[in-house]
Amino acid sequence: MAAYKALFNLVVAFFLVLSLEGIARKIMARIQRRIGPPWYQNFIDLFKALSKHPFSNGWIFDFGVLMALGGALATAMIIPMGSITWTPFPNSDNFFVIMYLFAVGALGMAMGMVGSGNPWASIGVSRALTQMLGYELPYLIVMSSVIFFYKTASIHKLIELQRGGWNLLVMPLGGIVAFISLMGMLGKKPFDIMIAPAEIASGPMVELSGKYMGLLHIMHVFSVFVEISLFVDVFLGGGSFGWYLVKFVVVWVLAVMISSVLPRFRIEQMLKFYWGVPLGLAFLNALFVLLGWTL
Amino acid sequence: MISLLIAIPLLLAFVSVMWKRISKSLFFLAAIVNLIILLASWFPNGVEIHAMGNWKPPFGINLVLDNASFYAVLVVNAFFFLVSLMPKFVESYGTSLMLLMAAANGFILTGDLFNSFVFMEIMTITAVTIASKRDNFYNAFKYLILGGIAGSIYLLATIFAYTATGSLNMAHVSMAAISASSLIAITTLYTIGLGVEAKLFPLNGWVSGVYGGNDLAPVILGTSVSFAALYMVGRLFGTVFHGNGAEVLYTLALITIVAGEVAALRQQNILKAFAYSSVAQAGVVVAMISKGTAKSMGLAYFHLTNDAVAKFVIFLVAGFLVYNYKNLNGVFKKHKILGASFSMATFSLIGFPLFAGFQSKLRMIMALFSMKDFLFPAVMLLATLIEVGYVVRWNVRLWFEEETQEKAETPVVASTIALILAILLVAVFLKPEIFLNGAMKMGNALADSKDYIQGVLSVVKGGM
Amino acid sequence: MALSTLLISLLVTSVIIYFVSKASWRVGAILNFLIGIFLISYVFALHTGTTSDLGTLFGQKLQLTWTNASFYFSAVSLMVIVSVMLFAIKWLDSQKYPAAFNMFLLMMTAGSLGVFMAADLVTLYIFWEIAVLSSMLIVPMGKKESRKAAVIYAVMSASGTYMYLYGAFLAFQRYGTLNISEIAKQMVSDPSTGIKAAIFLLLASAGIAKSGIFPLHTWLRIAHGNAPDAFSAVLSGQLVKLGSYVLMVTVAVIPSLRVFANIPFYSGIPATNYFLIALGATSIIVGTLMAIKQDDMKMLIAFSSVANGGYILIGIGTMDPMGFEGGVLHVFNHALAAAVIFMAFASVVYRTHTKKISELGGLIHKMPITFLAYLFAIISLAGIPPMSGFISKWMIYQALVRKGMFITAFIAFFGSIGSFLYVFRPLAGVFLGQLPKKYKDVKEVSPVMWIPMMILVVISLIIGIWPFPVLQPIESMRADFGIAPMVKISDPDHWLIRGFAGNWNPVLVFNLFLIGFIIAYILYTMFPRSKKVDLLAPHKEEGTPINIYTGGEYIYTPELYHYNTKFYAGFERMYEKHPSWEKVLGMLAKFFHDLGEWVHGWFFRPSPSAYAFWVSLTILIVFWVRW
Amino acid sequence: MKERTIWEQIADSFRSRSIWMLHYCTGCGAMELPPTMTSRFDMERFGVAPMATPRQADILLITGYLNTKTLRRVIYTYEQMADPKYVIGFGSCTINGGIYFDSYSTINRLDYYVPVDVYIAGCMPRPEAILEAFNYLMEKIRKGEADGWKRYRENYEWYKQNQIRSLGEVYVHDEFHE
Repeated sequence: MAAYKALFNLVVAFFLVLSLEGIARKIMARIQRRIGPPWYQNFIDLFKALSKHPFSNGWIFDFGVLMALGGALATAMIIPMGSITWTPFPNSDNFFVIMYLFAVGALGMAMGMVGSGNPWASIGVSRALTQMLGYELPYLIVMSSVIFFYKTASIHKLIELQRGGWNLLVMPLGGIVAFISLMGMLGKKPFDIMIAPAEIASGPMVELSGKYMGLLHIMHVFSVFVEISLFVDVFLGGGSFGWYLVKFVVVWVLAVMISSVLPRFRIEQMLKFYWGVPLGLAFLNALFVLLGWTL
Repeated sequence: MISLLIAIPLLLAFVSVMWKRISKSLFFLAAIVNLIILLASWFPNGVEIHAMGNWKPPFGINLVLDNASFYAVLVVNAFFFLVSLMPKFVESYGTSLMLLMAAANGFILTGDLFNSFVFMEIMTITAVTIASKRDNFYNAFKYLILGGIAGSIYLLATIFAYTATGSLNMAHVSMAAISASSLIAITTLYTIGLGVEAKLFPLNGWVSGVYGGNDLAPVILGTSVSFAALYMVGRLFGTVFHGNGAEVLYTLALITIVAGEVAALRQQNILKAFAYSSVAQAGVVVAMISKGTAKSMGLAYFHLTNDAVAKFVIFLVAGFLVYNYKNLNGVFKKHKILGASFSMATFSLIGFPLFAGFQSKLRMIMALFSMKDFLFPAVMLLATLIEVGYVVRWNVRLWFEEETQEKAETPVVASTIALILAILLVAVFLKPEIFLNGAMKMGNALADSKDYIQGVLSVVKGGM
Repeated sequence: MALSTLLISLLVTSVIIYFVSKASWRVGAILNFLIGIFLISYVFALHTGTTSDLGTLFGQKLQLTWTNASFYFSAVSLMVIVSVMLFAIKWLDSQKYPAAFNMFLLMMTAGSLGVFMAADLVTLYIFWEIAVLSSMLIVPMGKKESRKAAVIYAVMSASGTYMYLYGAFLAFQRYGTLNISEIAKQMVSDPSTGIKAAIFLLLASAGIAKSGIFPLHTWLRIAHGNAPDAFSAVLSGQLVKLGSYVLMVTVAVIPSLRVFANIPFYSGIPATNYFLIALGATSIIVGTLMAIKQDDMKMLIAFSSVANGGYILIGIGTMDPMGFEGGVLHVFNHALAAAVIFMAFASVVYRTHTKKISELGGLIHKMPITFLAYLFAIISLAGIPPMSGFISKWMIYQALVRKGMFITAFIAFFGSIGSFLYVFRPLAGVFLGQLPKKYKDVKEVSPVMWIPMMILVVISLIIGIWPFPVLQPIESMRADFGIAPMVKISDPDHWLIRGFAGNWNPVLVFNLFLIGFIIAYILYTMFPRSKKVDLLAPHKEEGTPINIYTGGEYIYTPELYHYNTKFYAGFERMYEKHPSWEKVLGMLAKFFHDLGEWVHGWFFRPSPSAYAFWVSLTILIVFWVRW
Repeated sequence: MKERTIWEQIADSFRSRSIWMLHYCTGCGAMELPPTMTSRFDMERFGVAPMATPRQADILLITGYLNTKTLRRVIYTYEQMADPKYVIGFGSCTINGGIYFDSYSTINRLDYYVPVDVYIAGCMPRPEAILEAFNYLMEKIRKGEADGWKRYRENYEWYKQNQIRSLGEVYVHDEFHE
């Protein structure tokens, strides 16, 4: 049963996020008063990329891509989708496990891309890792206070414990900080420093062609799924599968709308930003949780 | 029998003036005879008196052999014997060494304050001649002046003691009731008078110059003579004055430890560096003596013995290196045995396990803690920390830096002696009784002034 | 063979090994290795509770006992040491002093084993110093800077050791025994908090100095960075763990929660433990930030050892069942990872003769096995799932979150994410990217050198999937120390590790990763085959540009485009002007030098008249004081 | 022309709907791209998106005149693109050298050196023309007629010869002489 659920996770993640990405492009276009591509544009892009005849920059390049995708797939398989019913592995959906399993993908990607031998890829990876240092810290502090508050790090239990009220409402500061961190995780503007097509030729992806691009796109899809699902599960109370999807879409659309009107940070601006207000709020939130001042 | 310890070297010294060429052999002869005499009268376990000219104490000059002086004389003569094994090293200083030996033995054995002054003066002057080896005249001169000052102050103290008690005999002085104010004057002056030879701060300025000036001086002065001087500290402050004035000694000794170590840290000359280290170790010993109990004194002399053995090796090796190489970097790659013994000796100095220094240092700390003295162990450990710094630095430099010079001829006897002593240090770690028993006996004898008085003056009761 | 016989015969054998190695160092190294193998089998065959007397020293019995803790630490140590011994069989041919290396390595092994077996404080001290002394003599066998490193190592280590010694005798003075468990028992009933805290902190300071915790961490950079390359693996993988052991002894064997129950500071943790935790947290920050900006790859990992020492201390310091197990398990993980990393670096230096990241690059093309070893080791070091490194970090986080220690947790997270940054630097700068032309004839090291690395990697991987063989001894160790003995964390029957906040199943997670990887591989094979871009083309044929996109520019000297200096420039710029603790300690050293200068200048002047002055002054002062 | 398999047909139809463009902005023609991309003309609605690197790009858009220095880069960049790849020559400069046709260093015809799938005539071509060109190219791709990349592979010798004739052989291979 668990295996089917995990597979279902992957299917949902794939179709949901890929279409949402298309929708995001559409939304962005509408905000900029354009028509924009159709919602299924990203499917086309993905399959086109897979159909091309790519270049490979050595075995570590291939291996890195596989590791990245493998890690993202593994993480996506664990993620609960809104309730215990849609939790494939109730015994292992520990938050820290998810976060760190997620890092396998990041490391694989970083390694493969630097393995391509392109200096821009290295710069992009260095930026990506630095950015990780930025957004992860406030996020983890918020998550720690959540775990401390509910005395569990198991995602499906966190969902159950939010019956009384969404975490976003119980600890609004934490919710806000987590959302800001989510923006960084998604690599949306203003936090798309590591991609920065205009500066470093799309950074880590500079040498990716054909199916490598496609596979990493898939990896990105699952990453987005994991990141947003975590936010929905932990802060928006999960809910039945339908509600879960709705919340997922709302979070995504919100993130897209914010990102479409913002310019890009420089790397140290990003760090200073994250280590300023969000981190402060995260600690404040932790203090509130410690003192029991939750809503 | 005991007077031979002084008489033989003295006699042979005069003989050697006439036959300069055989002075080395005469020195060897004196040393070995002395050693045989000592072995013959192994630990008297009581007090043996040799009254000179049959003037019974407290009137005449007498020589006292008890466990304390026996152990001290044994150690001192053992080092003289070791030096006498190296004729090349002795060069033309056989006469001086014999005189020094006589003086040191006399200084230790004498039971008379004035007589001890006389022997100290002889000791200082012969030490100065030894210190002036290799044209080290200025430092020798400095030593002479300081020795002179110290001698006069020592003499002054003796005079005070005499006025206060009407006697010069140590046992008698120890027995007498001295007024508190005189006692302060006497002990203070003795502190200063002995402080120069015992290398107490700030009277130890001569040490680096004399020890650092040639190769013979540190080997013999840093071991035998300083043992004799520190013996006298124990004798005077432990037996004669019953620990009076010990707190001054204690304070000065603690300052000595720190000052010696920090001064050693900055030294670029290996002989001087370890000269300062021996200053610091003397501080440790004096501070330990000033605690005044039998155990503390025994441990102090145990430590001093270990230190003297280690220092003998260190100065022997360092002296050889300094006068054969311009640049000491990596010389031990060419002299592995010398290097190994040097390293072992230095590690013993720090008190690393596997070497003798560990035994004495830990025992001292433990004894101090049981006496509820928390300051001294802290100072000692801090000093050891600084010591680790320079000892490791020297070891690393001498072993591992790139060597630059041609190999000099290895001194076979010296390296054998160094190696044997280094192995002795390991043996002492495994079986501390080798030194510890004697040292503890010495400590007991020094602390037990009643026994001493009885032993010395019993002759009076029986005789007159 | 009794424990004491074993240790003494090891010490004696080490001297024999020296003479054997003088004849042929390779035979000596092989003998060393065989002895190591024997030791491992010996250690696994021992039963806990075995005791043996070493002798008596000043009336105190010196005893060795074999406990669960000694088993664990000895096994981890031997694993590292034996791999290095195997590694050294080939590696030593690049060294100047192979015979002495063999001797001191074995001596150090004996010393460390003795430390783990010691039942009383003085035995511990003796073997501790043996280990320090012998390792201190290996350190200066490296390049020029290593000479200074040895001195700094010795002094720093000694500063901790002597504080320990002071504490040991303070305890002896108060409790009349040196036996660790006796002291622990008596400390519980001792009413004086001040003295207990003093003993506690003084004993801990040896561990602080040795495992590179904050105020005494600076020797790690210098010693690990400059020691002979393979020995750095032992230093960082094994010797530092002596410090962790002492910390564990002070925190856990002396039941700090009960001893200091009257000074709770936060969340039930006593102030003394919290002080240690704060030091650990500081080391994490310092280690991480400094590691990120190092250009010398060995120093980089040395600073990472500082940070990981901090993790271990934090974990143990919480005295939470989860945190304690995490901290102790982290000893294992860090030992293996650091050993592999340093051995990989040793292989790189063996072939390229440099340890500067900025001078290297692209070695993956030449040394793929070394690269893989390094890769898996850093995965473990950064705490990423399939490797064992994650488990311990996970446990430590659980403990921190459970206790509500948010600031410490923050620092732990910072260190963890920071570790991605710094472990990635050598990966990118040394192994990936462009190969400088001068290294085009570099070859992979011989199997003798890569097999030990691979063995350790495989062990780490297996433990990452099935951690129970290591968790069980830790759990029994925890039961020995009486830290919440009812709580069962490892549950091999259900393949679970049970945390306070949710469980996880390492086997499942690994399988998921495997499935993910297989799916990815299937996808990979489904689509058109790729054309290979030869990154080494400029090396193979003169005048071939490298085929990567650089804005249409032709690149013939690709190493110029290898991005490895100031890798995190944007981040590094933020703390460029950081205060340097090394400078502070340097100032302290300078202070003692200057004090020496001052003493020398004032009291040891070359003129006799000055002495006469001092003599008279002393007389006056002494008289004045005594009157 | 060979018959396409069903997979190729599907792939081609995907390719036609998702065109990632690398624009090689050598001349004034680049001026016309911003309006093409942004709200007024919005080329994204056809699935055309700008890319920063040739590895990911499908079409190489050469917007302006080429000379001996830039052509070398164009060829290099083209060769770094993954198959299938297409080239659009933009403006009269790429067709006949434009107003600088008689300069010593100007390249007059692009398709001697790389196979061009679509030319956009004009100086300047308006965004409408560009979009028209995209549409035309899409049509060609869908039908499998945009086979410049195959031609380049098949006639590699010929192209190489042309390139060397115009650019000259490079004797010193380093960063300063290409």
